[in-house]
Amino acid sequence: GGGAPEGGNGGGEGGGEAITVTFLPKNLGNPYFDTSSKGGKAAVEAFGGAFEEVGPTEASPTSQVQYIQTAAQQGVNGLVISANDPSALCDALEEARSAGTKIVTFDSDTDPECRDLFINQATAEGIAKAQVDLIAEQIGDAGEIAILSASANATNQNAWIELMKTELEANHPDITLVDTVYGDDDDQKSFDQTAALLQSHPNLKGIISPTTVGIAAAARYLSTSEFKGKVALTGLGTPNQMREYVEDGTVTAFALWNPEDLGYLAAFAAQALVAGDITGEEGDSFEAGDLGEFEVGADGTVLLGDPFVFNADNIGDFDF
Amino acid sequence: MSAPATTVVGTATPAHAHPLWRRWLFTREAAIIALLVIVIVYALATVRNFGSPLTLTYLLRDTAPILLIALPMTLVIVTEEIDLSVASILGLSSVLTGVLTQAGAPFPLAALVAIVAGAVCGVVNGFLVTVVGLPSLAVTIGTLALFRGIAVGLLGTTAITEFPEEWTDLAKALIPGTPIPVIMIPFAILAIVFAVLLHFTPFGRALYAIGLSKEAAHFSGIDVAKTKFTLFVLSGAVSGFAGVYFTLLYSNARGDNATGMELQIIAAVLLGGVSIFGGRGALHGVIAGVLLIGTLGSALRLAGVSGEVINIITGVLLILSVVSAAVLAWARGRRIALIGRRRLRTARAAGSASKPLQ
Amino acid sequence: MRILKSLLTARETGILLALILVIVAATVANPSFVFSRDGSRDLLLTPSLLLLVAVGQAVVIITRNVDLSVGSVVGLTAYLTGRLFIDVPGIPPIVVFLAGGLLGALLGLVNGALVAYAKVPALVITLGTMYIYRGINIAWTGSDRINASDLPKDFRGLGTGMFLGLPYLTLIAFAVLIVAAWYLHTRRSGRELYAIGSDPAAAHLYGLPVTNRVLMAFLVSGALSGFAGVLFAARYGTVASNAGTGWELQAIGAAVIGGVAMAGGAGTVWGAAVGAFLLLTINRALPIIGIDDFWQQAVVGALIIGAIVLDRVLAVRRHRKLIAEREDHR
Amino acid sequence: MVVAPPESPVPADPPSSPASPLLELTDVAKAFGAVVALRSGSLALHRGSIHALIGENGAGKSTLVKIIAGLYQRDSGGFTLDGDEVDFASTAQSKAAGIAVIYQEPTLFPDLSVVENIFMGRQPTTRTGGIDRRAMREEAVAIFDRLGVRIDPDRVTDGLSIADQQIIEIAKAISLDARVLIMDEPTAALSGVEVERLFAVARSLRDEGRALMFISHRFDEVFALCDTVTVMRDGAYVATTPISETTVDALVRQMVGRDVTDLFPKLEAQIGDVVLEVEGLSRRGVFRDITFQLRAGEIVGLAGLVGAGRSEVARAVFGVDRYDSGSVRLSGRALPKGDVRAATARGVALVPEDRRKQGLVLDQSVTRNTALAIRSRLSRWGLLWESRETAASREWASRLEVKTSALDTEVGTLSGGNQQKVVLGKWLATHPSVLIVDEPTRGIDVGTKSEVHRLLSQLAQEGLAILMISSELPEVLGMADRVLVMREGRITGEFSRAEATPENVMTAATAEAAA
Ligand SMILES: Nc1ncnc2c1ncn2[C@@H]1O[C@H](COP(=O)(O)OP(=O)(O)OP(=O)(O)O)[C@@H](O)[C@H]1O
Ligand SMILES: Nc1ncnc2c1ncn2[C@@H]1O[C@H](COP(=O)(O)OP(=O)(O)OP(=O)(O)O)[C@@H](O)[C@H]1O
Ligand SMILES: [Mg+2]
Ligand SMILES: [Mg+2]
Repeated sequence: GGGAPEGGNGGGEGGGEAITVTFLPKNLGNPYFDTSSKGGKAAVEAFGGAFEEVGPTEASPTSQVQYIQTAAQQGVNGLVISANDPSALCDALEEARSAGTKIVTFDSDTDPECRDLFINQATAEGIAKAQVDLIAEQIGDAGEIAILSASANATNQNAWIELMKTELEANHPDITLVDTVYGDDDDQKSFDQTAALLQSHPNLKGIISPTTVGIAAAARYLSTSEFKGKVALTGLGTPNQMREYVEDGTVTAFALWNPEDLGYLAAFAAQALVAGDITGEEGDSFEAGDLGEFEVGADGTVLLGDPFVFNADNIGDFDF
Repeated sequence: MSAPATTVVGTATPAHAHPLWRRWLFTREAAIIALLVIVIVYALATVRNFGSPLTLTYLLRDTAPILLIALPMTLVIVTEEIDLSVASILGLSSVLTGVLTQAGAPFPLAALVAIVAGAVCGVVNGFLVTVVGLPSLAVTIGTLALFRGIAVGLLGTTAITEFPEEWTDLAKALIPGTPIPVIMIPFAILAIVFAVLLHFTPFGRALYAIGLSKEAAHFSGIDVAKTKFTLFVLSGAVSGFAGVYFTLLYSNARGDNATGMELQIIAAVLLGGVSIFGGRGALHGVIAGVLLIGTLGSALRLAGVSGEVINIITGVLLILSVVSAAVLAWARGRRIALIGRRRLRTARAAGSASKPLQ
Repeated sequence: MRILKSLLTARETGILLALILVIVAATVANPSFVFSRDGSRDLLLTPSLLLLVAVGQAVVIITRNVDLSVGSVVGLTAYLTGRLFIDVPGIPPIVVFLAGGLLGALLGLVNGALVAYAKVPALVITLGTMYIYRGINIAWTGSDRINASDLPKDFRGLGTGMFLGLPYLTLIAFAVLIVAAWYLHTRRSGRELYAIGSDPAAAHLYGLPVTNRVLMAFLVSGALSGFAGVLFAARYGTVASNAGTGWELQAIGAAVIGGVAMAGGAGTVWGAAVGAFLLLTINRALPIIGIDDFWQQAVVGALIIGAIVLDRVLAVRRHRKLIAEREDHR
Repeated sequence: MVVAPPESPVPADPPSSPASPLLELTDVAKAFGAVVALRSGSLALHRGSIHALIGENGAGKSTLVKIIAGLYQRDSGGFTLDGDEVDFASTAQSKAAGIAVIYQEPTLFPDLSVVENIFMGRQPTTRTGGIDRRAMREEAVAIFDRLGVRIDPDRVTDGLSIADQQIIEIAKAISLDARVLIMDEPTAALSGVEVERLFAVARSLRDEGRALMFISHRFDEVFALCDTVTVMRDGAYVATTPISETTVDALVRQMVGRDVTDLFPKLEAQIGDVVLEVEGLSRRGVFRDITFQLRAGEIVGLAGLVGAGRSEVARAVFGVDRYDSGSVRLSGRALPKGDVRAATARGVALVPEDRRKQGLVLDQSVTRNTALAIRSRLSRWGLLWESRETAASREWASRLEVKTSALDTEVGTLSGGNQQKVVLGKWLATHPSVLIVDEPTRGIDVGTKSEVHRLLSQLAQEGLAILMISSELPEVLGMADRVLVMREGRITGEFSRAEATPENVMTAATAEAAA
């Protein structure tokens, strides 16, 4: 984080009380969200607010509801959430909003009418294309591939998978997607699902896992299996979890944005909403500390940037 | 304390050994209610925002499924059985509600089918326990997996989230002018029905008798199997109803809804003073037990203490409550043994005074 | 002859046949289920952890008790394993194994003491400690997690490595299984566990050390779960605060399917082991046979119900036969 | 056996024996909760002797045995073994001290094999400490040979007949190779041949110099086997006599404690129409072809040895158990099978033999227990108020003169006699026309006993039809207008009050040839 000047905007309303921002990730104990919360915390400290992180241990929408309710009861100013379900959380979020809490979603969105802003890590098209391009390159643009996703109703994953299918059909006719399985962002389940995939599809050439938990578990399975080096693996992963497998050749390249920046941006967006600097209308713009200025796009969405591809050459430069 | 004299029963023999206030005050139920009041007062004084009406709304709304299912669960445990499959029935009912609604069925019909399905699950449990004669612990561990498995199998990990707005709104609505959610109305009705059933009907008397001595109950003309069967069906039906409510509350039908809730329910029931050995317990204690765990959770979350502490406290309370019951029973046994020893002494004194055979 | 006959009619044999049937069906559908290096390895590897926990659970159930806290114990010791490797660099894996087993044994001892001394049903006590142990685990772990890279390579090798074509994990599990079976079959104290479960009142009348034995059963269950926790870390490399969640029901299910009676006194650890294999093999075989693996849990439930109903039917039939025999004698 | 006036005065103090006893109990007392089971038990067992302990049901014999076994700890009194004061904390300790006990109720592990049951906890081991199954099996087979029985040593004990279970208990005790062998009614379920075998073994053990104690309700067995006899009554020691110096009459007098005829205040009653007709009732393996009638105002005694199947018949008639064939008719109309509720509603009541398990909910109050069978009748519009239960309970408790400090006292804390009165009250409250009482005076003191007898007589006089099952011959003979006798599940005799002599009844109950 950096020392972005607080400016006068913090005191704009609230009569001197520090802005309270609560981060509610899909689940705790997930390094991806640990990193995004780290960014969020840095941002909140930068603008002098109070940061808190709460969340369920298992990624399920109903357990997130309780935390949303608590935030509403506490009268938190801004709630930054990665939603486990697009519509199941809507009512709780609506209630929190009517209690005066500003809602910012990041990473995984809800229906647009349930929140004030969505901080999009990258466009869905961009993410889908990046992963398809990576796998096509690794398997020579032909053969069977499969997808290891998080839970079957994770909004973002499903959107990506749809776009990946479109992209495959349009530009990679020789690649067939033979199966999509779900590891529920549970390490053990993802691990076992990888094993099952490899067994059910002996001709499999590649796996795409658009979730950090999934790709790490799959890489761990592959690294000790006979398929190491024969079945390509790519998707979205964090450098720290994947470093070992890139180094030992299980994985050539994978993609991700910087979750720390994502959390950082989300926190500033919440602050801008709370301070009344923006309302979430298309065209609003706000200052996000070190990251500079961002503009709100269609549907109340703010775009962080393009996904970044990690490989053996650059992975050493990152630590998250 | 001097024990009152043992005399031949006549009009002077009191109906009760102790006055009413003592019979009400020195009970497990009273202790739990007192603890609940203490927790509420303490939280009001120390936890910010705890006093807001929103707290009560959320608390009642979220604990409503537990409150509902705890009612039949109390009756089941009073007869010395257990039903571990309730949360799975809830999940299955939730999935059925979703699947049927999605398929275009009118919501009331979907809900009705879900409740009937819950009752059918109860029939399965009841059949296996009373007709086949299997222990309910083993049976309901099996149906816990089976019903949950069907729920998950039907829907996978996808969720159905589209429900008629008027119904989801109703599930979340408040009784006008109060912070109390409307779900408390059916709950209150059910609670009264169950309380009357358990405490003021011949059926309720039969439940306690079964719990304390199946054999004596059978010899007294109580159809033990039929009674237990009824309870399992009731438990299934109420769980089915809770499933419909759960679905509407979270606008979310998923196979894994309320996973693990059976243990929360049982913990609350036992905490409320129902004996796992059957034959003891009262509904007001159980309701206080559910609210106690709910309130503790709500207060701790508000105070920023994370969920795991709530787990620890629930576990500790549960163990303390059963261990203390065991200690109390032991103390009671000691007291009765003292009566016996006194009797022994008087009997021996009398015996040596008049030897019948001399 | 006698041995052959009892082997053929044993409850365990039936379940073993079911297991073989599942494997054959899956292999016909997809030969790589068995005939590939990974296939045969996973066939043995995946159930090994559950096997350990199920063996401990069987010992407890044989004494007419139940241990719901095993999943939480697995979680705690798995995290302990990771922490030890992180906090004590260069710690020999054997010490970690001992520590895990010891912590598990300690947690089991707490269960056992509460059950044996306070005379409270194990269901309630272990329900309570299940919450408590899991709570402690989450409080300790927080949002932290152990990553594969935190664990030494040779330790993780244990989780996937092979020796003479058999995974280490499976070898360890089988060794424990054999010791447990040997113990229950040939030691006095082992037989006493059966006696206690068969009729606690009679055990008291015989003057058997009921309290000690129950304590011991819980201790064994805890220690084996602790051991399984260490191996969990080795196998999966990643340990978050929810490791081992739900294992208690899987372990009970495995034992019950394998013919261990919930009413105590009957069943073997062999049965529990085969039960564990059956459960997890079905899990892997379902998608191959063409059934969505979401149905796995339903199959497990149906199996448990089927197993207890079968046991009951067999018992009733045996009873009828004996009464009829007696009638003829008159 | 003949009930007769006393012949000789009976010594009231334990005799001082020349040789010091191997095992001696003096003035031992034991209370269970509020129930006093043993007031002052005394006993001396000598080497090379078989000692009989007799007394009515509930006299405290089994309690004394369990104290010796270390299962119960005495509240007071002395207990010496070979001259040393002992205090057994568990049965393991008494076993280690060389005391083997055969309990009244067989206590086997149903899931384990016969061999394992015999040796559990002390299995022979090999050098490595493992169980030596072969040695264990051989030893079991040897014991069975000695007892002359054939039981598959490898089968599980679940489903064995009571007799076979009893034989395993005996084998268990013999395998212990103990100095003291205590047998609490071991012959109750055995056939004549089996009893003879057991006696032969007992005599050989005696000749090896061990001390044996034998409890039985059968005088012929006591006289055939034992050399000394101790009588107990109401939890207290009465007398010890060499067997050669006593007679059945003297022993009966010591057991009962007063003139037998005083006990049974039989009143003349008007015998009316047939109320209950039982015809051809059978249940596989339990009883066969039971036919009898019961008339209003009549007391019918049902006699027989323990295990004859009398309780089972009563339970089948009442609907607690099902039966395979036959019919039960009440006032001409058939009574449905296996339906206690219907039987109760139609006016049948059963006071069961085990009041603690079957008759009462021990942890509930006098009120709840008295009102349990009439709970539906007490309710109004389906609701049941405690005040109505209290009123009903007060009525019956005062009619039967139950002694308690309050009506909400738990019945488990009452004395045995008062508990029995509560059970009687519970069933009389249903206003029955047929009352079946199973062992109505088992284990209650003499005073309460005669109260119960007077009550039954009165009820009969008021027109109630009563079926009285009792193992006490004097009680049956004194109370009944008519006596039915059962043996091995069949009715083997029916006698009018005039015909019923102890000899007749005992012959019908025991004779091998009568089948
Ligand atoms: N565990 C117990 N709790 C309460 N009362 C008991 C218990 N065991 C025995 N009693 C009571 O103690 C008294 C003596 O019982 P005990 O079994 O010693 O008699 P017994 O002489 O062996 O009779 P029987 O000839 O019927 O076997 C009875 O009144 C009985 O009800
Ligand atoms: N658990 C059992 N298993 C097998 N047979 C049994 C069992 N209990 C009783 N029986 C059989 O049922 C018959 C009747 O037994 P029971 O001792 O109840 O008769 P009873 O005449 O009522 O004797 P009591 O004088 O004890 O009341 C006997 O033949 C006995 O062998
Ligand atoms: Mg006795
Ligand atoms: Mg009887």
